[in-house]
Amino acid sequence: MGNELSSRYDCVVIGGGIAGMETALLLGDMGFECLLVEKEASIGGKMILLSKVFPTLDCASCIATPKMAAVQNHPRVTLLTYATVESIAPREDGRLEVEITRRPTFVDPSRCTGCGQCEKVCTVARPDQFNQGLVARRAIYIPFPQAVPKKAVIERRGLSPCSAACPAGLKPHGYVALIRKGRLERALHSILREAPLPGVLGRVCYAPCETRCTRGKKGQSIPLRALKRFVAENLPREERFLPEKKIPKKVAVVGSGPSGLSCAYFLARKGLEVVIFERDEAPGGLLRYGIPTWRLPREILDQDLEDIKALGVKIVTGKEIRSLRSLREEGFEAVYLATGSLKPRTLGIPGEDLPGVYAALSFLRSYNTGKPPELSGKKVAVIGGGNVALDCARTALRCGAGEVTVIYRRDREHMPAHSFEVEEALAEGVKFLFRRAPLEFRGRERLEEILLAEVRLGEKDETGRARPVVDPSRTETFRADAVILAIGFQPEAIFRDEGFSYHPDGRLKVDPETLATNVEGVFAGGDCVTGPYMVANAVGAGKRAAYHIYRYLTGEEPRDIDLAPEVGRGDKAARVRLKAPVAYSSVFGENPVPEQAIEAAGRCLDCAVCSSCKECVETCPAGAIDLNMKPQKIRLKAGAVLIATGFRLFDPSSRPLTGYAHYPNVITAMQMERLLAPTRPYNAVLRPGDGKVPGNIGIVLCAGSRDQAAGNPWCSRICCMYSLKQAQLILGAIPIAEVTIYYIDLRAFGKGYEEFLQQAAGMGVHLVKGRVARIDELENGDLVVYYEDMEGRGGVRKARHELVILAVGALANPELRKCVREDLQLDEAGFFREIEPVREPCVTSVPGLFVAGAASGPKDIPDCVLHAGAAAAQIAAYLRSLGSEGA
Amino acid sequence: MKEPRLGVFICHCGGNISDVVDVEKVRQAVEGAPGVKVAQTHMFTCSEAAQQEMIRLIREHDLNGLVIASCSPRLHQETFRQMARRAGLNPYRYVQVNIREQCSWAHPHHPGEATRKAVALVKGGIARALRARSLEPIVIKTRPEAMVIGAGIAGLEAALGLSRMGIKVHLVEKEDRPGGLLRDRGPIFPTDQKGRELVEHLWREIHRDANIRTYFRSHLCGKEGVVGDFRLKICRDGEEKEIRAGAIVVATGARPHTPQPGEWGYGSEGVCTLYEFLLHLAEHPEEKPLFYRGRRVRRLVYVYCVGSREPAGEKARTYCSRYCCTAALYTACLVHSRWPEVTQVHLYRDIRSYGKYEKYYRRALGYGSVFVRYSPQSPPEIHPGGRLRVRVRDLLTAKQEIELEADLVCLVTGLEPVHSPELLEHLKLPVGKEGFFQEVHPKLRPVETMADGVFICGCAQGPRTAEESAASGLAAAAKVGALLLAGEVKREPLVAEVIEERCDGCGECVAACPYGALELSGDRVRVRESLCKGEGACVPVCPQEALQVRGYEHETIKALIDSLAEGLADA
Amino acid sequence: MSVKILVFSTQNISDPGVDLAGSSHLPYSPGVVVIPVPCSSGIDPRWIIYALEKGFDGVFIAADGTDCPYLEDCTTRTGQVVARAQEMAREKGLDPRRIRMAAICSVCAEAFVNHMRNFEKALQELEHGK
Amino acid sequence: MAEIRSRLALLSQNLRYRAHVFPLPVKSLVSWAEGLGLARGGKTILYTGHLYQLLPYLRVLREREQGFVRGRDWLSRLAPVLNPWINVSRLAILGREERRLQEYYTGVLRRVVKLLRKCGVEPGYLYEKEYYPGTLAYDLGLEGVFELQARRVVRAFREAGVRTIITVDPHSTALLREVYPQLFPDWDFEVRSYLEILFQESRHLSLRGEEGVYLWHDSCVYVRYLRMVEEPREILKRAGMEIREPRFSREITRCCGGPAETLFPEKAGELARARMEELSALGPGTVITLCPICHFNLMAVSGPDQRVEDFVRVLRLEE
Amino acid sequence: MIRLRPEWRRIFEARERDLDARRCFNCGTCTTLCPLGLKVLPREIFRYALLGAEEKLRENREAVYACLLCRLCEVNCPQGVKITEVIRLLRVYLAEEDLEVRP
Repeated sequence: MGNELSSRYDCVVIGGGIAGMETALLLGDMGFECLLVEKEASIGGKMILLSKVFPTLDCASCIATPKMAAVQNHPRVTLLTYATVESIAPREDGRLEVEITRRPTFVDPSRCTGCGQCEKVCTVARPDQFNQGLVARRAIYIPFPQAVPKKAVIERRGLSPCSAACPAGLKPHGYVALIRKGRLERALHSILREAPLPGVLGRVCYAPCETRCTRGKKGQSIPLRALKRFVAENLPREERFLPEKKIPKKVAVVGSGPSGLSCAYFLARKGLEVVIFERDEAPGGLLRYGIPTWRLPREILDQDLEDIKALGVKIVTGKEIRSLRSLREEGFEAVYLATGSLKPRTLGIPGEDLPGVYAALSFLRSYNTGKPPELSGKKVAVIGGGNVALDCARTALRCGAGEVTVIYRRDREHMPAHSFEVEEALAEGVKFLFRRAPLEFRGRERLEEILLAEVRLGEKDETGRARPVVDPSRTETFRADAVILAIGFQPEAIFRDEGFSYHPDGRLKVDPETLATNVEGVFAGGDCVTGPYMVANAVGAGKRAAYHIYRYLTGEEPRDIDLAPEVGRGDKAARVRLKAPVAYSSVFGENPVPEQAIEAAGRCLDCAVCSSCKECVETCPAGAIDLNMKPQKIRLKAGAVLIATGFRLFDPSSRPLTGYAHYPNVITAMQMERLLAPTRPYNAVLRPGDGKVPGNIGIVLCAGSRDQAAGNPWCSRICCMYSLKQAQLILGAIPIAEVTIYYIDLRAFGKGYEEFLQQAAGMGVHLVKGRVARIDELENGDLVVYYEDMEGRGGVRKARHELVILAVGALANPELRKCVREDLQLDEAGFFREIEPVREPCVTSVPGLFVAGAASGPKDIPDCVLHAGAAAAQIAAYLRSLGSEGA
Repeated sequence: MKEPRLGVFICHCGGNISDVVDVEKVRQAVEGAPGVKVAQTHMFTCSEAAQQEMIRLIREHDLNGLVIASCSPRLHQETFRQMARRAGLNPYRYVQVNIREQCSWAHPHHPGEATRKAVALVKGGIARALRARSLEPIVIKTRPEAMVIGAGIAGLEAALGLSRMGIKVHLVEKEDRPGGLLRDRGPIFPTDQKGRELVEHLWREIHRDANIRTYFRSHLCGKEGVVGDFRLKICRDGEEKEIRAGAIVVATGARPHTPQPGEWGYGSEGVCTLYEFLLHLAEHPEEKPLFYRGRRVRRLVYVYCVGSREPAGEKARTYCSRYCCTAALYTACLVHSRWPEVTQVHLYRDIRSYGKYEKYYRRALGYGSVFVRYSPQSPPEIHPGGRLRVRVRDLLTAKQEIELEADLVCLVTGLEPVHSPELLEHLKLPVGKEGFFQEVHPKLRPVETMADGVFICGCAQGPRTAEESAASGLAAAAKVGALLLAGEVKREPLVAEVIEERCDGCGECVAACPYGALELSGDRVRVRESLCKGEGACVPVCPQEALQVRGYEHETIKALIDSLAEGLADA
Repeated sequence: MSVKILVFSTQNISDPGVDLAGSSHLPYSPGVVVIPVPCSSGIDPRWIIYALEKGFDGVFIAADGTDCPYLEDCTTRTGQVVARAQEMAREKGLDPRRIRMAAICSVCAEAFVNHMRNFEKALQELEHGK
Repeated sequence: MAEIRSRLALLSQNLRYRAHVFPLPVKSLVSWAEGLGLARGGKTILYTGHLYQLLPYLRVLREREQGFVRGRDWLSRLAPVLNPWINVSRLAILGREERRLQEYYTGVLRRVVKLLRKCGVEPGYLYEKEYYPGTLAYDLGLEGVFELQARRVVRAFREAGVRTIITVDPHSTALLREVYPQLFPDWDFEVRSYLEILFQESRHLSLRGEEGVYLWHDSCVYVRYLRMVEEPREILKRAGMEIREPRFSREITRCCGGPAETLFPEKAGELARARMEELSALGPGTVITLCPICHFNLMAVSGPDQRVEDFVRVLRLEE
Repeated sequence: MIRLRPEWRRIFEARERDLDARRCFNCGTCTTLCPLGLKVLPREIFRYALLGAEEKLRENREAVYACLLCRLCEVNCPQGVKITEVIRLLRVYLAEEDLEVRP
């Protein structure tokens, strides 16, 4: 098999079923270069699904697999699987232009050895198409043991909304899937692989993932944050991501807040030497000094810091970096600035310097360092409407304040704080005063009262919110012993002389993709770039910076650092306003037991199928998994195109009288094929409802064919025969079985077919003339079929069966038609029309386009093979008329 | 033979093998074994890097044999053969040893024994590699020329198809005109084109085609040579003519069954077969009202399955002829469109208008044909006379007996094989139970026969409709094309060979070969390599161990057994 | 010490079945080793006897059966091979029950493993019966 | 045998000579509209098709027959002979049950008008000029009288200047849509079911349903003749009501037995009971019907604690 | 014994109507689904009409009138026979016969 695609082929064969394979092999043998395009992950078509095939009862796999291998090994046949033909257009030179999309399999086929280890660790189960949904397979899977090519593929629909939403690049779907399987250690591992500080995030993250959770749209979302917290706080941190090799390059990180820690964490994992410089006496930055301890216990922060220190990161505390030159002199080749955004904004009104007026961060800092101001019994006001204001209010309550009022200039719905935070504050007894703005803080020695003005909401500003208009004529005084100002922060521009570019509000300007500043070798991220924002964003920015710093220093792309869509870029536009997720941790309490966590995780819908848990990535011995694989467009020139796209099976769920899809023991014939095949999902023929071996089986012919009411008045041609075959195989597999076939006409028309029918009758298969019009279920799962007993006593008769097989018909599969710009005609049943089926078999209405096998009408395997042979002759003749001589 | 210099490579398969089998131990066990020059392990032998490395080693050490112990040969034998070729080593000197599917994965709980087995298997591989010979594919020169026997629809299509592919065609027909069963026919399904016109159309095209020569009133009377270059004789009016061709397509068709006089009223006035009726209609397309041999036809009764689907018994025609239901329905539609006043009644068993042909059933129903289902246990009774009376039990109204009068009873008979003793004699074509020519395998090789280079198509192989005959004619043409177009056929050289010194010419093997690939020449047996398929059916019958298949020589297999037995015994 | 069984399998039909047993992780005894040949009708009874003489406890022919791509009468021919081998075994004083045959198709993994287990058991019994 | 013949003759005579199914005073057919202030005629009219009005009288007949089981043959033999001369209407005096029924159906029709008005449609009405559409005659193959009746109906439409006909029951809708146009080459009326109007407008109405569990019974004619499956469901959904459906629902709904009422009343009862059983197997709840015949038949076999309600009776319009 | 008279149904054609039942391919769906559960309804009735077995049709008059016209069979008929219309036609035929007695 040639792996390299060429830009021109003599013939492109679409469809790797028996007809497509046969034609491709024949043309290849004649010397023509063929490309076989298959939309599934393996060739083999419908035939490979079958058990044995009539009338010789030989094994379908034994016939199909050598053909499949021949296709793969043929020197002039190139195989392209998991690929969809997008368009076929005629060219001026008489040839055809074919456009194909190769869908990403997320597994590098040149590395995959088909060993199947990935399947064992995969966390997501899906119905197995190969087994017609009778059993499950994994999100990563090898289609079936005889697959050609025998390579794994991942069923993946982008990134799950939760994972796409995480600014830190965590994969909630991934760790949920692991928790669901009870693999809690692996869940923690998966979290730690994507971001540090799981304990911190488990406590303080605002969980944008939960807001996006698909489950939440249909009720309560998965408690993603609580699950993370559960594994972060309950499992030992034994596993570390120690670097495989050391890289002798030094990086300085300025600031030990979440962003700096995250950057250091990832760089150290890559083997770089990292030193964090922190001006405070303990590391953690905002986490330690800004977030109240009641929200984030310090043991949790310290445990998270251990993860980083264990990687060899050095944290120098009590040292403020004032110039970058010294760092360069110390041999640091790159610097990450993560200095935060801590400078409080002021109101600029009289009395701001009165004792009793506190800035939010210094208030929180004093609380967090165990030296809170004396507030007991006092009346406290908090100015501001953000999350920090609420933190201050609730902290004030914890300092013993008698009454705490949050004063905000707009209405509740305009508050920048998350609504669930407001609710929690309300629940704790915080009071709110809306549409008021302070004009003056008054008091003799210390604050006694605040002069408030009423605020009117004016026109909407550029952010879409009503502009507050202070009305100084309507004032009131508000008695207060203390006031905490929580009206915002901005970064301190600390390196004014180093040539950095700043935004007017003091934020550093960086490249949003790489987080590089305009100074060579210096990167920046977190609040100093974005202004005050969520911890997760800061962590994400650190991760992004680490990625680019590594690339900057080594010239390599670090494949193991995954910058998922939302991972914190520097641009402010990326901000999202969060709505409260429905299930904000309410599903289970503070300290769940593992069973509760597993159950909660079990509600996940696997909306992107693959959970991105990356267990396969870590397990694959060949390193073949590539989750970044992209679709690939292929354009090529073809002398001829063969349509061998086969047929579709009728879906009986559209016929309610059959009971299919409602009664588990009504199955399709294809499901029966799987139950009978040697590669069957169970080691016996069992009915799906209760796993019982069915003793009395009914086969209902013409389910979805010869039925105008079902939209298909045509005969599907194969069903009579495959049903007779299944009847015989069933009698072989279940010696005590009784099999009844209900028919309108028994169409055993081919060579040896009538004899096959007689053989079945001789074996004791009951043949009943009469179409089953209705199937009912009994309480024990047995089924009752109703038919008119026209050849017996007349009238309606009921018969009871333990399993009913619907011999579903073959429908046209005209999908490809839309790819052809020329007029490609279909016949009345929707199959591709042969214009002159007697004189010129396989020739369609479009020059250069041929059809073979069941794509031109239902056919059994021998007829497909013959038809495919005819197509090869026609194509060879056509190519010769174009001037292609083949070999 | 040069001193053996083997390279042995053992694959970890990233743990798939090495988690169970101690690969290093295997390597050590074979390192330094006689003939082994290089023994290495690789994480993934199939990876491009490992292949480059092996190619380098093959060249550097001038290796003349290669053993790779990895996965199933079905996955990578071809990969490594090609790698060997790239490295300048004859691919048949490469031996694949399967220590994944048949060792590490099969014995995950017995690492020790699995390792021992792996050693045994690798040693077996070495034993085979030591005895492997450089082989080249068997090349059979082919001439781009073919004979098509029979000028019915299948033969005509095959001839045209072959010619359009650039193959010269000799079209041989025993009658004096082309067309077979379609020759004198009116409209046929599914195209509604007249059979006669279709044949004329194809014939004009063939006549214009300088690449096709036709021989009428001729039949095959001799065949010599092998596939790719047969020397064939055809006979015309007692004259013989030799034609050379690389392949033969047999498209001799079938003929409509005719009942014995008296059977089903046949022979009486007003009773005919469908084929006779169709010929009549083609001759008198415009006549109004409808007459058949002087009888005014107002009521027309078709009786289906006459001489078909008979209960098993000697000479019983048990088979279904596939085309007749649709043909009768199509005829009913035809009659209705020309003579709508005619009432048509069909006595049938199962209407087998399969697939898209269902439309003719629907049409016939819509045109007012009445259908009565009868059981073979009580077939319709046809009472001849001025007005024919037909009595039948109608299964569809709970077996009530009904009687009707008819002006014409049309017996819908099937097709039966044409007996062609000359073909059987010269081509040695196998014949199936019903007397039609037998393909090798209905799905894998539907137009091939056990006789190499001889292909079958059309109704000669079994009853079928015109479009199916045409498609099978072209399918045969495609197979011939695949055989002849390249100018040569390359075959795996792993075929039988005779160890001359052992052969005593007893000839037992000649009879055992199903392909006629063995012949006695003097007191020795000779293998006609172009005919041999290498399956080895001859091997066990030779009392002298004089026959063997390359790659599976007696000595090789025994050496292999030795290595395996020893390997397993080394506990 | 496990029983040593030599299996002759066929490249197109039964060897894939044996492979499938492995890739489906259906374990069988490591005393089973396989020699693939093109077709089971081409197995020489003398090889079978040779293997028994060289120390294999049993020889199993995984025949093509009706799926044989070469011969319609493959089963009959293979049957003859086995019968001849059993006869030869008898002549040499070997127990003909040490030779077995069954059709194994390309997906008969379970069947193959069952055959191996049963054969192994039978051979062990023969051993004890000695 | 004779029974079928005599009944056909009876129906035929009534329609031929009286233009009605039963010999009833006109008042009994139009009194439901009293006080609604519906205009006489007009471009858009409400056409009741008389089904709701006739059903209470049908009940009388049935009760009578059951009372005179023995005399039935005698009566039915005699009836066609006497019918042309004797006005049987005296037999049709309503009892208490029938009066209650009549009130109920009057309520249904009045609510339809109310709903239509909410939808912005102000229909006219033909009062005594409204004729029975002839459904029964058509179905039973009495083509002559059916045509006669149909001509009366259409003449009345034309005389009143009607363009759009709003129907309230599926049988009349189907007949006017499927059969009338074949009979009258110049047929150019628009036939709309009140359900279609309601479906179209309900988006803008604040509908509300009564709380409760509802068991759904589709009318054969709506789903299989008129293919009206989703419209009524959608209306209920918008009213915030949830329904339970038996397996035989939508396109495969089962007949209530109603059509057998005329000739085989025992059969009708049997089928109605079977259907009712299927519905009550869904659990306790109120059965909703869309067709007066379904309502009439299912109600007749419902137990004392089973409610069977016409579709419009469970809908509430917020005022 | 039924004497086949398929031409009988031409009386319908004389009325410029098709006896649509001729498309029936005898699967029995209609009979099976019929809520009335009568042995002959509708397929066998149709069959008598198609075969021209007029006396059989008359014998089964009651079945012809029993049909509910509910169309459960019709929407499930694989051949798309307009079953209710056929029943109605048969009623027209029978009614005319009946009512002719009393002009």
